[in-house]
Amino acid sequence: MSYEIKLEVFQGPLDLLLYLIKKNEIDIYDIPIALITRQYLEHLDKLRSLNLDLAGEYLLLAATLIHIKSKMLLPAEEEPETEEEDDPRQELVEQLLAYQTYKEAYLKIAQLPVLDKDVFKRGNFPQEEPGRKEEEKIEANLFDLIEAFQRILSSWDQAEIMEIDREKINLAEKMNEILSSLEVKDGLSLEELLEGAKTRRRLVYTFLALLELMKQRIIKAYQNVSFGPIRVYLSVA
Amino acid sequence: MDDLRGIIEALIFASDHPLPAEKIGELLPEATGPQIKEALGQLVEQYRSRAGGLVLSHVAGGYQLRTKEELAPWIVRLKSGKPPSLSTAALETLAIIAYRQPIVKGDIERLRGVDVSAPLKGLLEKKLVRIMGRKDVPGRPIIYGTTRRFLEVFGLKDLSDLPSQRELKDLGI
Amino acid sequence: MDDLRGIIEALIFASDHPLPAEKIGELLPEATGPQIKEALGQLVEQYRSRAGGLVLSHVAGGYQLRTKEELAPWIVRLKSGKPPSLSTAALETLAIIAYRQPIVKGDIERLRGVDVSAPLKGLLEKKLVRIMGRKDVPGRPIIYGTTRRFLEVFGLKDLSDLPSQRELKDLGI
Repeated sequence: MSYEIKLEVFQGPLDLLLYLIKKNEIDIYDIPIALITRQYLEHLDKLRSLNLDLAGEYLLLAATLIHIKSKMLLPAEEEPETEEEDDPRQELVEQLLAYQTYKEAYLKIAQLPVLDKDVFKRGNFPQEEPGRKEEEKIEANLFDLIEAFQRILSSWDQAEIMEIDREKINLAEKMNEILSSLEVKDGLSLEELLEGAKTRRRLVYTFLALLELMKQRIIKAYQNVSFGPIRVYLSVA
Repeated sequence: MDDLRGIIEALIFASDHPLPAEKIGELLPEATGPQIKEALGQLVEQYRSRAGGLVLSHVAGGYQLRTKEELAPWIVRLKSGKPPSLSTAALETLAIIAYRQPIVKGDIERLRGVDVSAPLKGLLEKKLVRIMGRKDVPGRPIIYGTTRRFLEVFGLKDLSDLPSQRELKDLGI
Repeated sequence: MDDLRGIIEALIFASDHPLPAEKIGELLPEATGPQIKEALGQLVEQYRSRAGGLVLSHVAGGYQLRTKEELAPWIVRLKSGKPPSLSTAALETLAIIAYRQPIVKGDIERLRGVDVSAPLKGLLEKKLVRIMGRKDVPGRPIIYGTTRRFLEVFGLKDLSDLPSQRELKDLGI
């Protein structure tokens, strides 16, 4: 059967290209681009004729190959300097070499004995747990935290969910900071609060954070005399 | 089947429960009952005579490797140093506080859909969360936020290190 | 402290994860570092020479008792459920992260030539890969690296124990 190439056999366009280079016993540093491009496109056609969805990456590499081919067809300029010019294949070759190296690394890793498959550790039987110490260490993982958050979001009405974008987190950071300063000092002037904000961005965030805290009625701002300094206090001391 | 004893030892070691001789027989149809019994006897004897830190005991109808009883004081030292992990409830509560701070308890509960008193108390005790003040609205609810220790535990420089919604989407989480 | 070797053996056995020599030192202030090192060496040698079903391996920066690799066919019968397996895509992604860490997602994708969201998520879930922070460049992308668990699962002492690390470095990629 000539159509026995399955897309899932290849780990992407680079993998397919590497396969073609090996099959044709081609020197990776001197790829006959016309031949390889033809074979690559033929493979894509076969895959398509099998009604397999081609990932965009495969088509992108096809475009790259055609581009290189057209560049190589351009007549060479007369000046000898052009000899020094970059080979249009160079970038692709470097990419292929890097990929090949990691493919080998992957094969080496794939050969290592794997825990719970090739080797096993002591069975997980219950053991007595003595009491814990006071200021204990906590085993935590950022991914667990994110995952927990996503779990909640997915169970909640999407309309209710505010976008957690960069800005929102930055704002939370700033609000946290302001409240911390207000804990140690009873009342801060606007100048004091803005002191640390060296960049325009930080200045804006500090303002936004102050407004948000006021809106939420967590802090209050006072001005003793008109045009006097504005001071910020915790709403509930 | 030249190393029956080794195979049985590995099986007992890897098992989550005391392993009965009959179960070993089922796993090793290549060996006869008497062969297995004999190998087990030799193993028990080997562990007894070699004066190491482990014993092969016959408990709960099966065989199990255990640390010697007199070594318990050292094992206790090992186990007491083991860092506890956070429960799902605590982790979810912490995640909401981290991303939505400053936040009041009512809002956390609205998001989680359940009472969060217990996990919140635990997080406060672990110093991952702190009271940041009160909101000047009826009931004057307490507002919560994360601590410096929270950043340390999760290896974050500051809160802006938390992955954003877009980045989470990117990972397909 | 007449039986240092026995105590150390029991500690390693009782520990859920590979036990580092330094940790043993902390647990046994009665013994000196060189004494512990010597006892560990003797234990490793003892397991090697006694031809049982177990080996004492040096993995993930610590010591762990494990079943011998050639006994896997029998242990698999004991363990119900299928053994953990990683897809080729996941393993390729893992290999790139292992050799190139800390690395951002974009760079992994440039090397593999395909999107890595799905395998990356799987690796994070399996705790083989972790978020290490953010790169200090515009956009502050998340950087990834391997975990201690990765070393434990693949039986590596540390990252320098990765196969042909040197060859890859020499290529300067």
